[in-house]
Amino acid sequence: MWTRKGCVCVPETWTPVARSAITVPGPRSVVDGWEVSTRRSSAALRLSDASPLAKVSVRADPDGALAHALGVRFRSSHRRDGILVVGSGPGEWLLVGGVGAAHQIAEQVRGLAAGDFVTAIDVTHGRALMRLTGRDASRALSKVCAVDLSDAVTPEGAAFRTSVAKLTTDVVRDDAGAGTGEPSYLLHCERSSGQYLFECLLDAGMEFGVEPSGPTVDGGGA
Amino acid sequence: MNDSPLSVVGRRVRSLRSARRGPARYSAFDLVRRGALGKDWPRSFTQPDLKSSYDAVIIGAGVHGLATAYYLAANHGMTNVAVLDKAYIGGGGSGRNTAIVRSNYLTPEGVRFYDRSVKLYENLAVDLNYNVMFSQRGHLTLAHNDSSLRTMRWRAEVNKLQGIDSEVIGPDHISKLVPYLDVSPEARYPVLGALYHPPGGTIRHDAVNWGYARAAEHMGVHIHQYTEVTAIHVEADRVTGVSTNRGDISAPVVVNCTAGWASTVCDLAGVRLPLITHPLQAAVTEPVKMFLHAVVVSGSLHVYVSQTDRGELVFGASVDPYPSYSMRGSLEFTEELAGHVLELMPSIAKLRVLRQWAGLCDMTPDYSPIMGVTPVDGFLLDVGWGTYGYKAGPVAGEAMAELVATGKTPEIISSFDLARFAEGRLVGEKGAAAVGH
Amino acid sequence: MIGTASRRLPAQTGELVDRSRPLTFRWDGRDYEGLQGDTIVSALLAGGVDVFSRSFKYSRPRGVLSATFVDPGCTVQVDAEPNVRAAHRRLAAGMDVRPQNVWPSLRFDVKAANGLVGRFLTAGFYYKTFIKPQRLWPAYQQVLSRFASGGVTSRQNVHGYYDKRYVHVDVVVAGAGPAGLAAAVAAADAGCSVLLVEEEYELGGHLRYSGEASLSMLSELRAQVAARPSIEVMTDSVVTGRYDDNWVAVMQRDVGGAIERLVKVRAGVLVAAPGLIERPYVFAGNDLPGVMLSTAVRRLINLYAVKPGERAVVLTANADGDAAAADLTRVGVDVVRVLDGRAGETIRRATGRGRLQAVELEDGTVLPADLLVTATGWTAPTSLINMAGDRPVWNPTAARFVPSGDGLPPTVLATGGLVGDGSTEELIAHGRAVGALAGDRAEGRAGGSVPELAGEPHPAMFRASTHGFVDFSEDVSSKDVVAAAKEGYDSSELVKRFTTATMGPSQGKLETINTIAVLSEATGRGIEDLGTTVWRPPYAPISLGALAGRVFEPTRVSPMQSWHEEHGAVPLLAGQWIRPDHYGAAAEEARNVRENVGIIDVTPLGKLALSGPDVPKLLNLVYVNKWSKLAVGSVRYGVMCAEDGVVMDDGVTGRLDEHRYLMSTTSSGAATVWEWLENWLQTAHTDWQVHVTPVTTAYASINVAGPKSRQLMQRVVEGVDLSTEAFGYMKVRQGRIAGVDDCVMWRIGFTGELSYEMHVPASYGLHVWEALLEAGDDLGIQAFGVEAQRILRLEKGHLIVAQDTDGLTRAHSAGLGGMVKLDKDDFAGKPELAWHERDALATAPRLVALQPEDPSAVPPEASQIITADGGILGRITSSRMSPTLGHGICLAQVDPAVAAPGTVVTIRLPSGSDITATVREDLAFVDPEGVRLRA
Amino acid sequence: MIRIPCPHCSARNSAEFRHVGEAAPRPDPSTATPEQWRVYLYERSNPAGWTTETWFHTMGCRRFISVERHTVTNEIRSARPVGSTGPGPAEALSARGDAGSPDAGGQA
Ligand SMILES: Cc1cc2nc3c(=O)[nH]c(=O)nc-3n(C[C@H](O)[C@H](O)[C@H](O)COP(=O)(O)OP(=O)(O)OC[C@H]3O[C@@H](n4cnc5c(N)ncnc54)[C@H](O)[C@@H]3O)c2cc1C
Ligand SMILES: NC(=O)c1ccc[n+]([C@@H]2O[C@H](COP(=O)([O-])OP(=O)(O)OC[C@H]3O[C@@H](n4cnc5c(N)ncnc54)[C@H](O)[C@@H]3O)[C@@H](O)[C@H]2O)c1
Ligand SMILES: Cc1cc2nc3c(=O)[nH]c(=O)nc-3n(C[C@H](O)[C@H](O)[C@H](O)COP(=O)(O)O)c2cc1C
Ligand SMILES: [Zn+2]
Repeated sequence: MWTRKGCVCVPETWTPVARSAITVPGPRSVVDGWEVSTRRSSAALRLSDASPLAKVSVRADPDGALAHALGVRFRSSHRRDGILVVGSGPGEWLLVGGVGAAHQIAEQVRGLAAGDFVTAIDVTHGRALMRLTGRDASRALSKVCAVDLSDAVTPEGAAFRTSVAKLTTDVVRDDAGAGTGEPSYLLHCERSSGQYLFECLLDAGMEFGVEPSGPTVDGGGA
Repeated sequence: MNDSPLSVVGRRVRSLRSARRGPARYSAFDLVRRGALGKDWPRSFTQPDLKSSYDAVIIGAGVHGLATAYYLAANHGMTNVAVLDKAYIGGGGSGRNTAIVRSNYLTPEGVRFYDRSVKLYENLAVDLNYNVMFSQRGHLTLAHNDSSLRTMRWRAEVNKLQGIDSEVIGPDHISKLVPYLDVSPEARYPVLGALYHPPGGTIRHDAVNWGYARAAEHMGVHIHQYTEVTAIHVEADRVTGVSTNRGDISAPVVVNCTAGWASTVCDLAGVRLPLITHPLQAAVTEPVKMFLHAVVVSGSLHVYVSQTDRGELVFGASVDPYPSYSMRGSLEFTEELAGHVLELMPSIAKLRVLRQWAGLCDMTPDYSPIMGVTPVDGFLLDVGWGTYGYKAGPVAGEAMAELVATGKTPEIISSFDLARFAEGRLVGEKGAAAVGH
Repeated sequence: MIGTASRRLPAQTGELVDRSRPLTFRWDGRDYEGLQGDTIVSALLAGGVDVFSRSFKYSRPRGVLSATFVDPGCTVQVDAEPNVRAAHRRLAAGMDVRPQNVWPSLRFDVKAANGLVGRFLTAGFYYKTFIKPQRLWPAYQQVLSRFASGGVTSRQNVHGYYDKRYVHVDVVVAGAGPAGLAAAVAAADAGCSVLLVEEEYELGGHLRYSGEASLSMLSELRAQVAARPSIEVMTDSVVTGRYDDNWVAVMQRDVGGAIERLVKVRAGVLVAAPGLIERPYVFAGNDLPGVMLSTAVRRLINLYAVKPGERAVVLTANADGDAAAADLTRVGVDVVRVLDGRAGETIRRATGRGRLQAVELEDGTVLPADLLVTATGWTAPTSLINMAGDRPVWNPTAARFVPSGDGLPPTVLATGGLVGDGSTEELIAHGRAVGALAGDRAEGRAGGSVPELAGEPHPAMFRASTHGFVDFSEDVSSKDVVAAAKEGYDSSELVKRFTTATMGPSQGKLETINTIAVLSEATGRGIEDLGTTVWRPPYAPISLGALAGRVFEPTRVSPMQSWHEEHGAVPLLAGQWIRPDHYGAAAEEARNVRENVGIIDVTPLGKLALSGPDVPKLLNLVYVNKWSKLAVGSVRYGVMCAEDGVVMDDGVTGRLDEHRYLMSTTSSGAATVWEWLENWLQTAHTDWQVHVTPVTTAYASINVAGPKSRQLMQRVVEGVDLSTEAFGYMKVRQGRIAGVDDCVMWRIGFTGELSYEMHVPASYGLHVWEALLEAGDDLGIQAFGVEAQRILRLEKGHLIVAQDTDGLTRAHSAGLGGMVKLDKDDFAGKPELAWHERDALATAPRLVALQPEDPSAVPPEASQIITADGGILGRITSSRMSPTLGHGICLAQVDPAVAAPGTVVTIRLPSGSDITATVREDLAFVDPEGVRLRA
Repeated sequence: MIRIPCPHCSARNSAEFRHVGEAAPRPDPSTATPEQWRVYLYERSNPAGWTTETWFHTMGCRRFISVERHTVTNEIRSARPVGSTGPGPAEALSARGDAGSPDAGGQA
């Protein structure tokens, strides 16, 4: 593995493997540079790891050019060209796209800035992302989340940040992304607590027969 | 100190009138005698008429106000004193606290002060002829990580240098004292050690309040329940008296012993304080047979627990996360509390909480009280008792009585003056604020 | 096997028991049989058992009183669960039921002798005795505590699941009697979502046991509820509390596989419909087994088909008492006498040994009987509405405390028996109107009016001419209350605390009115003036397990956690983080860093990405030192103080490019510092262009340290010249490590060695970590944990905030005074630090390094530095045995009097013995000049 | 659990927020006397009634907001984005970690 070039050793080849913060049981393989579980569940309620998806955190003036260009305000989300744009805070967005697309997304954002003071940071590796899908998704989530998840208050596309199992979490109601016609939520949190949140959701979903699932590349990424 | 406004009162000290008709003696013998004869006990306290003038008015019939009145009468012979309370005796923090008494503080001045209080408590039943049920069952402050263990050791070392029985013990010893505690290393909050303070324990708070009230009344002090102070009169920076819902009183000395309400009472005299009032909640379970002897405190888990002679577990925790004068209590308090108690003692999950309540705590920036003079002559403070002031009742009463009677601030409370904040001399209990009050 | 159903009646309309499903259980060590649908108590009564416990103080035998959850005599131990309400708890096959408070047995109880000395055990007797000699008090106390009532807690952990759930609903209805049912239906019809909560196992309240007409109305109401999907029904569930902003707690028992579930409801409107609780009557012998309330009798007969006695006397002052007498007659009980309270008739006392044998009337007549039924009035459970702000007022006509109607927010309403009396039709009409109003309020409309429910006149019957119990669970008699009042404990609050009346498990639901009525009699003051004590949550006791629920305590781990676990790391819990403390011997790990190269996972280090043109301004504001001239590619150490000048955090910040910075904080300070920066930006300098993004876990942070670390880095880093000249001490570079792009590395070292701190995109953390270990194998690389790092930093004299400083330590006292730049315009804490430097420095403590004279001595942290007479001069803040130097090393906070280098100080060890140590010139023990670090 | 009507996020449970404190304007650090500065650091109106205070929406928008609350009833009558008041003395900040977490409040 090592070759000598003068007195300095440099590697011949490195094949970096990325790993999600979440461990999903089941056989593993490397897909797009990520070591993931290939387990797929077809249970009525499913919790899948979506961490490999590209995630970019964007900050800008909430009323500025970029905000206008993104066309998404805080508390809502919108999917365009395979990228889910989430209004995750006042003057703050989370962009979720296909695996490996973070740099490109960040560049695109900077391109839209038109002189605004804008920060776009790749947080793919800093955050965990998971999706809870199924008829009872709202009921399961209601065990660990105090926000009203009724359709009236949290309709399709709604986004908010709140406490889920005592952890600060971005939640997006994203039935479209699941594409199965069932209620579906994306949950996004600090990477270091990703496994914790995953386990809490499995626990909450137990009475509804929840099963864990490896990453799915669905809905154009998110 | 001769020109102190307080010495006006000091000079009025009368000879001790201990020979005055004392209260009925309490004893087992008397209990049997009266039981056999079917004879009633005399009144412990009455509702006297409000006089228009007293030598000193004490606002607040909690342990601090009552003890101040008692020691004024008992130690200084000053009995023309009124204690006013807008509610019943002990209706404030003194009637709703978890009654933990200990002296294992961090600073030498703190340790000395609280130690004096423990000593007074040890003799209080005899002094007051009222069994206050001081139960020195031992007090454990658990450490769940190395930094709190370090602070425990710090306290232990300072305590020992002040002659206080206090040491750091390990899980095995802890387990012997409290067998129900989960001391396994796998616990989410493993118990690494504890500060063990054998003389610490609990007391029957109501008995202390009533004992002081009864003894003070029998020496001539007037205790006026349901009497609310609505104004404080100040002329030329000197206090002259108060107004109440039952009439006006003139007095050269007014002592504020109103704990959680201290800011509102100081507002009446135009004195500003560094206090924030937070509710502090407590709860009891249904009784079960004795299984927990010592008092167990966990700073990191924000919980403490003891079992009373009646069998209930009494719990406390940290103050509510935002200031309020509400005493309604909250659900999140009991939820959090239960979670933390079960971290410590997982097997008691089936015990049921019977009642929760709240009291008000006057928190200071340095977790130490504010005692002594104010910019208004004759208007004195005994406040800032936060979550820990019950145990200080006797020593504070003794010291405040001395201040009122002599006009001199006793050494033992000199570091707790109001001026320390403007002068930037905070007391170092904040250093241990970390881990223990 | 006992339970030949000797007292089981033939089938009753509306009975809950299923005669086809017998269940076997144990009581007091013997087998019994009951039926599915029985409560423990109804099964035992049917089997001929009528004593279930003994009382707390006098150890008197106790049986059924109210046959409800609050029945004071029916508390038992079931398996490992203490204090089970046997008159409520459904019987299950195999239960092991035991009486509580009985020693040595239910039948023979030594404490019962207390009954004989009862006259001496007046309320508060313990305050009056055991005073002298004080040294005997602990022994007395031991005896007293033997009296503690209640069951036994187990040391076995509870197996099972306690659950929680959040619910958002327009209307919560507490109580499903006719009024509550009607309210729920009306609210649903107004378009609301409704949660209907009922403490009993079935809907219906008193309609369940009040005869055929009631039953048919009930089935109609049940059908209406069932037909409305917007009503969620919870039975065997209690609304335990109403808190600010209509946060309503519901405890649901035995649901969805969970033992209990705490449901936290954000309710638009709360409708309290808890009905009424029947009040016991106070007379001598009122606690004898066989003395029951009229509602208890009706429940036993109509719900459980149990015959409560053979020969009955009934004292009735209302229709329910009359109906109970009729029920008794109907099932064949010999009702020997019905006394009418409305006509002034009453009884004097009940007598019997161990259970009721006879009833003595006012005229002296003695009627042999094994059942005495009283129906002398009601208590309105005002608990929930008191929690919402209402103070109950005395209604002399109805002879009970009722809601005042004042002080309630518009979002809390009451209906049914709580408010007043009426026929079932009237109750339903009232409930319906309140439900409709609740619907309006939930939708933000004013809403219509509600009909009156008048309080039906009721004779004020509180007490016979004899003394009896006012509080059964606390063993408090009317005599105690009178005595307390005479002693001056004469307000409702003082009498409660002095006698403990109302402080037992039923919390005044049975006791309050009688206590206050007796107090009124004793003081001559009206009941209306005395008022009630404060009702507080929970309405019904709620288990710690349910309150705790699933324990959610977030934990945090680094991407390399799996490696640490596989390599035997001993975990260290630091806040939420789980970190490796050490893998093998920490001293060995430390030595390897000094000699070869070590690798440590420092991911928990707080990291904030700062971007924007105004970052230098922000840095200048929050750090005490200067930041204007930080060049791209450089890092600097900084110290933050709070506005009082006390050291708050420290760390390094590096400038990555023109407008991009990476700030590191201590791991425990990360969240606080982030908030602190946002605070300045959002409240004081809103015009500054700075974005702060937390990236603590975006990077796996790895530090390699030791003389061979450059050699190691050269093997894995691409695109960065690692020579000292190109990448010197306190510089930052970005590049590729082990094939991973976008890594940040800076040359700093907490350990005092040549070292590199790498921040690697977190998903590649494990990859880079393993690559480094592999690449450094021949260099002697070894992972080291937090403990080795602590040793190394101490050898180097680096302080740890909050260990070597405390809550009052200003920058100067931490040896950081030189960094404080008072010539800056402004920075957090500047004025305090300026005054400190001017006025207090001479007396402020100092951080110094100490070397014990005995090289083998390591004074434990927190050991005190003392004067000859035991005064305190300071304390050891950090100490270790130095593996590099082979002697003990310490940092200490000391009084300036002993801070001069060369001073010899005395240290008191925890063991009590003293050692001496010398104050050193430098804080650093190893390489004070910093040669190694700059290599 | 009281609800705080966050002007950014809508009403949320107070557990998502951190109470920062009574709004206390920061004196000019270059001219402030020790007395003035310590009034800013320590003195509080602590009223039993309406008060204007700052909260930080820790688990939501992470914005500082200005809330008018009644300290006896806990009723909230307004919540708006914070004005330019300065950061306040950061009550809980100067002592932290285990050697400084707000543990202190808890113990008797
Ligand atoms: C739940 C809880 C648990 C606690 N646990 C402990 C513990 O274990 N150990 C410990 O040492 N400390 C504890 N404390 C703290 C302790 O209770 C208090 O510090 C102490 O009781 C204060 O006593 P006090 O006499 O100063 O004030 P209080 O007892 O509060 O008395 C103040 C009185 O002032 C009256 N008042 C207020 N305003 C007016 C007015 N305008 N006119 C007339 N009267 C007025 C009030 O009615 C009240 O009765 C606890 C506190 C609480 C709330
Ligand atoms: N209460 C009786 O036993 C009874 C008997 C006969 C007639 N009545 C008459 O009926 C009227 C009462 O009718 P109603 O419809 O108001 O009540 P109800 O007594 O018929 O029903 C109230 C129901 O509320 C439940 N409940 C109480 N507090 C609860 C809580 N916190 N959580 C959940 N459930 C709770 C009780 O278990 C009960 O089933 C009275 O005015 C009285 O004149 C009552
Ligand atoms: C040490 C202690 C033990 C208590 N034990 C009980 C108890 O066993 N039963 C009970 O109902 N209340 C108990 N209380 C609480 C009081 O009933 C009451 O709630 C408290 O004094 C506050 O008063 P309030 O609820 O009237 O505001 C206890 C209180 C304290 C301080
Ligand atoms: Zn918000």
